[in-house]
Amino acid sequence: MVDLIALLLLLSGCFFIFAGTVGMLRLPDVFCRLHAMTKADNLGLLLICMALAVMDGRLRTTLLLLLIWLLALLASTVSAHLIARHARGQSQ
Amino acid sequence: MNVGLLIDLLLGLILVGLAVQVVLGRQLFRSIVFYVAFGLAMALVWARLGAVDLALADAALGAGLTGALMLAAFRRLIKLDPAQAVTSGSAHTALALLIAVLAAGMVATIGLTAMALESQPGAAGVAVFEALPATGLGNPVTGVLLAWRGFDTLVEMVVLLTAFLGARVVADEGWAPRSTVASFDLPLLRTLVAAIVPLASLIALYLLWIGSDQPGGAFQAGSVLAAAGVLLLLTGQLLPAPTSSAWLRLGLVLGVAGIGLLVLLPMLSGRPPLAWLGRGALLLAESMMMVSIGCTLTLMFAGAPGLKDGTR
Amino acid sequence: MSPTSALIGLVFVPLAAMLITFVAPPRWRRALALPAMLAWPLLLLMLSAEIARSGAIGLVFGGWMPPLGIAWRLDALGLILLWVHALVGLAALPSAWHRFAPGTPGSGAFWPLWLALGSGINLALLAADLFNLYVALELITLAAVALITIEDSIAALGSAMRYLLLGVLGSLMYVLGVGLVYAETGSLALPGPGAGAVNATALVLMLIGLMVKAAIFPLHVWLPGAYSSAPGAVAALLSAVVGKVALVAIWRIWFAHPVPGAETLALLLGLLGAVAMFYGALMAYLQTRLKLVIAWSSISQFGLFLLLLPLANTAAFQGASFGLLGHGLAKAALFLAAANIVAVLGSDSIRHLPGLDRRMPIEALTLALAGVTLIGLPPSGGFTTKWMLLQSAWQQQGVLWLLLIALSGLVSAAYVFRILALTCFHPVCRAVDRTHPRPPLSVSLSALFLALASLLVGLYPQPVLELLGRAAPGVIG
Amino acid sequence: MNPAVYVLVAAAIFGIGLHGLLVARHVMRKLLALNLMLSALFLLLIVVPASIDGRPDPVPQALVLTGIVIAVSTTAFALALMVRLFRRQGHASIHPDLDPTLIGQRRATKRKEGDR
Repeated sequence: MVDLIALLLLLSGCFFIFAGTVGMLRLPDVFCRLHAMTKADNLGLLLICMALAVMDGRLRTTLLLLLIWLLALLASTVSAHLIARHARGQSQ
Repeated sequence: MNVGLLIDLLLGLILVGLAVQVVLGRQLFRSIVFYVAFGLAMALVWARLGAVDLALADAALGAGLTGALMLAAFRRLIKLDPAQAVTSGSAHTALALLIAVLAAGMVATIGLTAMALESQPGAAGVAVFEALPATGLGNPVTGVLLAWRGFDTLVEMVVLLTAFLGARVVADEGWAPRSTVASFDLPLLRTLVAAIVPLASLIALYLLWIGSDQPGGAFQAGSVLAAAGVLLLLTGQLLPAPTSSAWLRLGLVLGVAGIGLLVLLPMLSGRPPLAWLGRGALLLAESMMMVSIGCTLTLMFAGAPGLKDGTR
Repeated sequence: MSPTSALIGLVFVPLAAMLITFVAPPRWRRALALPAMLAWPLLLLMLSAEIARSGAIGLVFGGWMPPLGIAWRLDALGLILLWVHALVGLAALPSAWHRFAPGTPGSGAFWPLWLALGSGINLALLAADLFNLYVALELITLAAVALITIEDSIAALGSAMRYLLLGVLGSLMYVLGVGLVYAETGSLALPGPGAGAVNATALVLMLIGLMVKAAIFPLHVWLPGAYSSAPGAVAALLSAVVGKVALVAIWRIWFAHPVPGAETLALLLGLLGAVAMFYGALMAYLQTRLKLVIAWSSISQFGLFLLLLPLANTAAFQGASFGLLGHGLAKAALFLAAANIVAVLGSDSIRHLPGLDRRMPIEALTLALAGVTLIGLPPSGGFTTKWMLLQSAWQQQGVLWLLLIALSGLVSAAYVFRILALTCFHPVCRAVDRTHPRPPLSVSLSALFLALASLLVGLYPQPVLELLGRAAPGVIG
Repeated sequence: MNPAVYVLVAAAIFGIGLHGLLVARHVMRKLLALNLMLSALFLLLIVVPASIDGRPDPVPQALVLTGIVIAVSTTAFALALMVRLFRRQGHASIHPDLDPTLIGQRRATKRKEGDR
């Protein structure tokens, strides 16, 4: 049962990351790509972290995974923001 | 076909593909970015091989800080002369290709032969596992680095200091790079720094503390500190300064001094140099090394002899 | 003080001085470096007495016997080079003192780097462990490259970069060999486990790496540019000691790892040495700048030292090791004198040499005396080397080697006499348009002192040869 | 885990790096290539020695960790040196005619003397 939930979470996480990557490769300009990357990837990462937490089951691991996700979230927010700003500066 | 082999093959293919991109990429900037990706993939390989210490070190030092240093150097070239910085004529000759292929073949043969020859494990490694319980350490790599082959590590710290001195010799005095990121002056950035820097320090201390028993240690901790330093420099919280204070220089030599004492102190009581002083002494020396590594790498990124507070 | 403490001191005195000079404000650094430079020879005196008594001094870190821990071992071979290092360091001191006075460009970094280099050299000569040797060689390479870049010319920076890149490539090959040795024997100690334990591939890889560091033909490309563009004191130390440290490592590793097929390999390396001897001499003869002549002569002389591998008996070992002494002192003297000549004439182009015997008699004398050692005329240190090598070849009926050694003197004579003819026997005193202030007398005299020393060691070589003879079994088996 | 795969991978990266080192003119590209070769070397050092009771041998791990730190130090210094070289000569390659000892390039030597 636990394995099944973990597998489902893992697969859906992979799907979102895959979608994000396809978006980054196919979308026309920087802003659309950023949109695809950040949104889809953060969700994907969260799902994968949840899958791992379910598989491990310990609270310590769960909290650590949560911390990792939050840090990744912070980093991707700021870097996406900076890239967008830079791109706007370039286009103007 | 088993899953393990599949993962190995996949990781190997990723590594080789990234290496090809690094070498053959048209734009230098792309090559650097691919090199960073290569370093991260390498960290995965280390983890796969069970060498977690190396995974941490390679992700932080090999990929992160080397990449940051390369990008900083690249930016300096661009500032000096945008046209010349990226001109990279190359002489693709059949001869070079032949030599490379032959070398690869040779290395493969050597490696496979050595692996086939070897059946009994290394005597030194077995001795390490035998001697480990007596020291109370849990991480054999830390034991090798700081106790049994501690002298190598001392020299390694001296090499780091020497590289810093060398970088000072060739640096352009009076040319302090301004961070473009800092010029944005975003509230978001300040939030990032406020969150990341204390957390990074905490992670560094944690890595240092568990290094005796689990993967981690002074090098990994020091590079996490250096990463925090790089972040502070990028966001303009720290600024390169034209002169260095004696305190900062003391911080730079602290690591060599720490492990040097580890070597010398036992001699005072008539024991051989580097004789075992206990976990506490090891931890002290390691924390001194961590400070040195963090300071040195941050200063190397800044390309300046000193730092000053950028918030005032 | 026990011999063990003296051994530790050899590495730690310069190291501690490096840290102190680095932390101290730049204007104090020169003065703070001095005590360490002076303490060195005292430690060596003590160690020499001990070596004369017991033959070799060993040290095992932490009491952990290899393969677990690291060991050091000092024998007569290492001692000779340590003495060359100490003497050249002392003789280069006036030049460095003058050039890197507080406030001059590069003076802040020079002193810590100089001490780091010294510490690395001493360590590399003591290490009886393949990986410890590697870290020492890395320290030497980095410090040497950094010291070359203090001379901020395009030639110096470019040569330093080439030296660094090739140096890294060389250490890469070396470490690959070390890794194979570890995989096969499970030990990094030097000398390692006995015959047949190590595969020839590992040995060849380590040798290639060290040959880059020692600039042995055909892996010498970085040497002429690096030596000729470095500051005088640095060039003196580089040419006298740095290359030879790697050469000594080659000897030690070669004889410590007997591999199947070693005879063929030794013959090949000997022939390589012979080619290096003649090619280096030819290039030295063709150069138009004095420093380049001296630099190429190093490549030629290193070819001679490589002949120890095929000859491989006690006489050859004595001769080649003694050669480190004579050649090191002479080379350092030449580079110091050349630096003075550049300081005064503004260039070291050999077109400016005529009339030097009148304008700079001390430097002219230095060139002449050191040249005698390079050629190997009696009674110089160079003669002792050639004589011992000839003896060794004679004992083994090696006609080829006999011929090559005899010829090597001749080809060195060609480039040395070319310089001397221009310096001392040229009828015209070429007027030099630019006149610079003379360097202080102490700088000129220290070069002369080294040249004299290189000559005088040949007058009474017996005690040193005897010491080396006793150390021979420990090195060449 | 299959060590033979990683030996082949290391060999391939070694070759790729060597190729890059040989053909590149830009010093930074040479440095990138050298770093690739170093990574290949480190991989070999870990994979080739046998493991001890299923655990990887700690001695090569310590050696590689030392090697990584030395590689980073060297790279950092080399980058600073490259920037300086670029500033002084206007491009980031080591020119063959920088070598003053090659026969047939006396002219370059003379030109440099004239600059002094």
